Amino acid sequence: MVLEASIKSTDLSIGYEYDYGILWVVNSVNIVVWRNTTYCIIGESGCGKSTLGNALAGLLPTYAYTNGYLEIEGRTVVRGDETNYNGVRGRIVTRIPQDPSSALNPYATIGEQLVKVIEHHYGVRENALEKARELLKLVKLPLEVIDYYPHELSGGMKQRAAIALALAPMPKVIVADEPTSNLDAYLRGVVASLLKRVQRELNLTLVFITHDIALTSVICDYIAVMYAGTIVEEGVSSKVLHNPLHPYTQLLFKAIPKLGYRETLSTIPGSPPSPTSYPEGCRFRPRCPVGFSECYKAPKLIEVKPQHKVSCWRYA
Amino acid sequence: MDSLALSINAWRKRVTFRIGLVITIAILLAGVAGGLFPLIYGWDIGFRIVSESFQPPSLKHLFGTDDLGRDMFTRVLMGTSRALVQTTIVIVLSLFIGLFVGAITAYYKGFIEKALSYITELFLAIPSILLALVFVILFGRGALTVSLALVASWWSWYGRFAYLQARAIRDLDFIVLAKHYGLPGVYIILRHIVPNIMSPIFIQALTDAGSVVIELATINFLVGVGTTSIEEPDWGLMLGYGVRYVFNYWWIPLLPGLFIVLMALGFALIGDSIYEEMHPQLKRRWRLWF
Amino acid sequence: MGITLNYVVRRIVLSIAIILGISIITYVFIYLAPGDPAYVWAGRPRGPLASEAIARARVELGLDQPIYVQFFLHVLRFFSGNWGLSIRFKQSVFSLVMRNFASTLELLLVSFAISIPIGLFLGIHSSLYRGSKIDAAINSLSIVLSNTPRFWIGLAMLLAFTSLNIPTYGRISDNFRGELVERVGLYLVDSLLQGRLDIFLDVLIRIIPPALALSLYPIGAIARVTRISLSEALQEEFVREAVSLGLPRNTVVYGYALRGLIPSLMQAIGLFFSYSLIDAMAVEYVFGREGLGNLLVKAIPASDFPLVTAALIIVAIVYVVTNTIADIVQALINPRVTM
Amino acid sequence: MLAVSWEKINDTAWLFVLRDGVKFQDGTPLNAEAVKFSIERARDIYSETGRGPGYVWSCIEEVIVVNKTTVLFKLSYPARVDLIASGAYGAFIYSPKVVEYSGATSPTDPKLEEWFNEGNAVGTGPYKLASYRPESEVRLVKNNDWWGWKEIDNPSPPDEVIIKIIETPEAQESGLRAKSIDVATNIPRASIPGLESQGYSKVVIPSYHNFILVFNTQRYPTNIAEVRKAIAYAIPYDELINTVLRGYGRIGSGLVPYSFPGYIGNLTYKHDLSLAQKLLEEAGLVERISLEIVITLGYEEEEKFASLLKNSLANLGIELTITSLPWEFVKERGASVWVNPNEAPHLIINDWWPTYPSPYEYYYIFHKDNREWNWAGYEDEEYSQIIDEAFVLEGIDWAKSMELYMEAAQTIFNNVIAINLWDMMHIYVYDGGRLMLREEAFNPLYSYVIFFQYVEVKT
Amino acid sequence: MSNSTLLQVIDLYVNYRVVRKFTDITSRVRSAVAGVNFTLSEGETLGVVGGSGSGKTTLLKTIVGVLKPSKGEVIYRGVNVHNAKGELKKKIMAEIGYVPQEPSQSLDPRMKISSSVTEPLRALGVGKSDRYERARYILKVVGLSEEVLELYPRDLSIGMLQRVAIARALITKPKLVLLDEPTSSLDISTQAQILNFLREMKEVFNLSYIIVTHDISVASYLSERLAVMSHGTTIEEGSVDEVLNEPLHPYTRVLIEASKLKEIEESLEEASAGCPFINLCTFKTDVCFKKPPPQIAIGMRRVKCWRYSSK
Repeated sequence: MVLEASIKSTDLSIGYEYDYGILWVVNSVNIVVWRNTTYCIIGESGCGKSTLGNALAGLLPTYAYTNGYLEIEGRTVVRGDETNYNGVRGRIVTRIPQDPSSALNPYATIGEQLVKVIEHHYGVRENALEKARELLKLVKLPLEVIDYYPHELSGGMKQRAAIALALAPMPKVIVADEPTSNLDAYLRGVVASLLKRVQRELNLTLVFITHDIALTSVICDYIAVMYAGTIVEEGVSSKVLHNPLHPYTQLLFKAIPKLGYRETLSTIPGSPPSPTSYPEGCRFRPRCPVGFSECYKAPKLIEVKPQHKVSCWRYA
Repeated sequence: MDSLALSINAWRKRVTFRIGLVITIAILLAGVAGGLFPLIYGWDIGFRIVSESFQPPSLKHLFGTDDLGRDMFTRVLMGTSRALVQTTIVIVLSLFIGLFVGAITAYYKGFIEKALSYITELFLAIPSILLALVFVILFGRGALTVSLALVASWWSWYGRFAYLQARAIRDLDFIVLAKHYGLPGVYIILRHIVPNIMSPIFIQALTDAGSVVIELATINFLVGVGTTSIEEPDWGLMLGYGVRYVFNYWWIPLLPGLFIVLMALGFALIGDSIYEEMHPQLKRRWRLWF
Repeated sequence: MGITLNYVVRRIVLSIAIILGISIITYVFIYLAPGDPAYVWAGRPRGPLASEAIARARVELGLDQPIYVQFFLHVLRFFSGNWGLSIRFKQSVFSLVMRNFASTLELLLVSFAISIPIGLFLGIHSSLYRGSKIDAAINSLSIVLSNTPRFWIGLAMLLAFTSLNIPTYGRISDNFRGELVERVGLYLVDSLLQGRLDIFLDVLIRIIPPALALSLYPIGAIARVTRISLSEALQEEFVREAVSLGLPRNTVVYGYALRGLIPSLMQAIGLFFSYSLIDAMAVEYVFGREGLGNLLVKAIPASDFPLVTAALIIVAIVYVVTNTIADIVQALINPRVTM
Repeated sequence: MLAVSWEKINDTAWLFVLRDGVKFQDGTPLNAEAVKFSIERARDIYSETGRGPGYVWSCIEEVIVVNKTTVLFKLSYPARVDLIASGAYGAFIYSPKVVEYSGATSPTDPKLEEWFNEGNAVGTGPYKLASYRPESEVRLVKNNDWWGWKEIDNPSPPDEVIIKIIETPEAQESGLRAKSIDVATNIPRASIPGLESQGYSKVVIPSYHNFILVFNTQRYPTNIAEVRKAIAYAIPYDELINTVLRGYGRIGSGLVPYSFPGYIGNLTYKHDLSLAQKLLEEAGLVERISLEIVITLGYEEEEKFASLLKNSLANLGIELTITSLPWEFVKERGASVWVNPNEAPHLIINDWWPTYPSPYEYYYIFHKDNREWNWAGYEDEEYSQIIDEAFVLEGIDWAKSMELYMEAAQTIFNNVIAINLWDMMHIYVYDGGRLMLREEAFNPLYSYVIFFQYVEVKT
Repeated sequence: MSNSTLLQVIDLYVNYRVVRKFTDITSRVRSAVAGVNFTLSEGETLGVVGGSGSGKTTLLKTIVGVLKPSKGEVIYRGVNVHNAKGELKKKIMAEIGYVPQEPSQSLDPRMKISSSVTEPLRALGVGKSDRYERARYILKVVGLSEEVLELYPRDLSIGMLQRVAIARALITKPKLVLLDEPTSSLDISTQAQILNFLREMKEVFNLSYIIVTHDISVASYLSERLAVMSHGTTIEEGSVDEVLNEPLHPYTRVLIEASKLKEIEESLEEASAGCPFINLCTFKTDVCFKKPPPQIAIGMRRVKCWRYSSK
């Protein structure tokens, strides 16, 4: 299998307009996502992963500022502060929302919403309806859902409907922004499995953004760990999960309670910095148990092992 | 606390706020002047015949003179202080009544909620003119009577607003818990509900001040119940009385209206700017992004 | 459907309760009114037998009964549409008020036919370009519009149109008055039913200036409400979702964001409508149109309290009815809310 | 008009001969029966219910039909039937068939009154009632069968008349300017020069409508005659004419308006502030006093007069509070002098017009028994006796009765119980390019009435 | 199981009314909690695991007394919580602490932390200085500095807010603390901190917890016993080890699989009558389609499944 880049970012930074200037929440991100793979971005809240996801899906709010380059399927969508997603949104990239109950149009039935999207992209109505049924079948929703309003569906069904909607324009890339965070443990597994299956069946590129580290092991091919607006570690999922290199990643993995284990969890001291006060140099430095003087300079993301990059002076 | 910060922000960033503030200060000064006139120049200053009747606006008589030869500008200024006092009464009283009735309505579920919200609806439906007439009959004619009548109808807007706001927060955990601990209703309403619902209502009230001025003027214009006498320099009455001269001496009805517009506009601009500051989605840069 | 019959029934019962409440208040009002209705009813007798006539009128008006009987009769009459006779005009209050209400309603309908599209247009564009100069201009304009006394602008317009010799005064030219057959009471409709375009145009020309003066407030208010709620709606998740699916802008703005706003906008417009009723009364008075406002101005100095209250009850009923309809429709449209 | 001739047979009997060939608008002929019917109905309604203006006919004992065109009025006490018959109220003659039309059972059945109130009428006049909306307009159409058309020789009377009930002066002016009104009855006086310069014409008609300033004689300080007199001297009469009435009015004298039977000249005070000041000092009033005047809402002239008075009294150190109220409230405040004189206003303006052409109409206002209208609280036995006597004498010895009225007028004037401020003049402004109003179109006894048969429409 | 019984929940039902269709004149009754039974001993921790909409939060609110049950009883140390009045009620309120789900909603944004934290004491009628002293003490215990007292909720991070909420529950020296999803709105690192802190508190104050969560790992980390909840009832109950190692109910099995992240082939249609889990189950019999299963005790464990009824 030849790996072709589906998404490529070069020094991508994203900031928001605030009262006193621009607050950069994503800093100099360089990533490459290969076609037909699942790429996970994990991190805690406020680390900028959702902003990055929005940039990929073309949903940055209007008060956002950008810098650097972002290419999706060969189209440059971000160049400096200019963004142009025309023809990319929908046709090439769609996203699966975090909260399907607010992301589905409450005033239209699921069928109407699907048909509207299909019609816009591919025309005629009968085919559109047929296509909508296929999509529902694909996400394992009963066909009568086509006449339901979103509020008549349960949480899990809504998320499936949202997935169907995201698949409707037949995109090449899907950005899933914490699609499981509002679901309970059982449904979380269900939705993740569904996404994985769909990605394989339809040959999609899936960008999966989550804070649920456990989930990544099931569905991801590549993992990027974000901390305070930067990517601190990136690589093939098995390597990152089983042999994390960055101290933050290591500590984070140890902090997850595992079924049946009752030993005291290890914790990361302190709390993540806010974008208004990122520390100098390595942004994990104030919380890092193994930091040293070098850490006052900003580290670079470098490949220390095959297909495994980390941004830490300890591996430089 | 945040309202001051908001105001400062609004002042720094919004031309509308600055314009509104300038207008309001000008109106306030005019009102103070109008209030002081009788003290300085004698009680009959507003009624004194100073010149020929129907003088058009000039430097000597900025707004001209009326049908008896009284200086319109003096009278309009005196009207300003009246309008300011009336508006303050209406806004402050309605705000307090509305806020507390709304909070109580939302807090006590069940019968009290139903009864009070029906009463609020009832007062919303009663035209303020009708209440003004009732009050005039009950308490006699006068500026205060009409202000109170307007309070009697106006509070219901805030009552409903406060009720909707309070209903949105009454099932939040901190209120449910406070109730659960057995804290008295008065405490919960005063310490939890009212502080949490009041700021949007305050802003609304500030914006509404303009509507109050207009409503007062409309009532007085239409039925002239506002004062004990046509002699009183009331804006609405001056307009209502001056209407008959509109074709020949246009300044008599039209110039006092200018002050109504200014006062309404001043409050509205300030209220609106603060509202926009409070709602960041309205103030941030927005371009057509899709 | 997000609405139940139960809700509709409850809402209607509530409206009736409110109207009953209003009838109580108006009763108290008539009862307290000091201008002796019996005296007026008796035709302001002056001769030596005057007091006898007044006593007689008192019996006829039922003023000699105990208050609770009077009150009961009042409520009974109120709901049977028998609102008594006007003291001043000696005619049925109900028909007087209805006849004049049709004129006021016509004015209001025309003014809202003007203001809804303009207000929506301004609001939508203000919201789409918010933060820009267009937005600032539209927003300032709508603040100015909604804070200008309507009757004052009406007065200025009357002055302007009269000096231009454009007939704005009155509801219909007197040449046509005899020819118009009143069916609905709305002259615009009646003239068309009759197939008389010339009458229609005359009525239209006369109604537009006051309707314009009246529409200032709703234009401003609708624009502001639309701007604020559309700005919020455009950031709603499902709108962003529609954008992310690559739907065209018009679909997103009108089909998604605005569609969801229809219920709340309807409710707001209903409020503005009832609020404008008082304005309409003042404006039509300025323009010398028959209607509730003119009726009120004539009834108050004559202490014709049955007429005054009836005219104002109509205002209240319009308020209650518009709001009830708006509430029910909003519950019908919005599948999310279960009432 | 309907009578061709009349004569007084004795003190209690009058004979009227009716015009022949006159028909009501429904086709029934006008005859003695109809006169009997109409007049007795008015009288009966008044005696049965105390309602309506029928009291003018209370002198009638019986109307006797002599023949088809002759009626004999038999009176219970002497009265001027000729004057009464020409009065503005209660002297309407209508077809007896109205009972039938309205479905009433008797002439005094309230159903008939309702029928009239709904806008029905069957009279003899040149114009028929076509539609009746008391709050906005009354429409009349020409009655081609009217008997009088031959006599008045009007080549182009209007075919249709719309009387618009427009109460506010500005609305009238606006209507006039917008050409939707041809004749306006109540234009702001200050607007008249402007309208005239634009080609409108005016007719000024004197009227018997006058404005009487009444003093509360039961409340301090207006219970002091000097104070009342001082106020009378403080009234700025010239300004009243020039600023308020703009020349269209006449300063009143005595109580009875100019040209009304029993008018007396020379009972007028002059504006003299120093005299007023002196009178006040005589009365021992040195401290500043506050007075209240009650006027009727909507009467532009009253409002302005009150303002002038306020200004003038301010020079005397008197603060005048002006209360303007709807008419019903004015009456209530005025009559309250009998209940609680210290709550009643010091000054009040009563506007008065006669229903019946006798000076008694005016002097009776201050009759001691008149608790409805005697707002001065004036209880003078002698005065009351004089006017009652004069009234009885009216039908017997007109000159003698006038002398007594004169005496009564002097009493009122000298004691300053009330001052007739001004007699109203009606100004009709009309579009001279479209209409010609003949002088006969107006009658001072009929305020605001235009006899449209005397209106010529220009083409 | 320790000796003394702290809390007994007996056959608890909580109903609410719903109106579904346009023509519905009267509302229908649905049960959020439908027949919950369990017993909690002193010092013991019960983890209640269930999906969203399973009635966990309602159960907790009913136990603490915020909601009234439609049927059944909650007995705290021999006293029915919902019938207690006056001093007794105050005593029970003081002994049962409650930490709501969203820390951002459980504290009044317009109130200083000091006032929020001392609110339960104010209700108990404790004097002002005592209240503050106690607040300072309890904040120290939960690891926050004294300055926090003078701050407002917006000045604190969400983890700190959760600590404040717990401090408020602890300020009355309770014996039992009810925790509603204590970590679901927290980040992983903060979650670990709070979980460890909760364990610590349990040691320090000898507390009992009832923890409601959808995350079976979180529940198992803190609890001695687990109850699995679905459709308003506890379908399975037992010690942590028993439930995790040998799940009896098919839904429990699925939950455990889900958290071990096996790929799950999902099928979620709700059954009408009978057992709601028919579609998950490989052992279904005819009776499963007809009647909802009864609660069956197997040793110290309880399960709602027809499969075990014959034994």
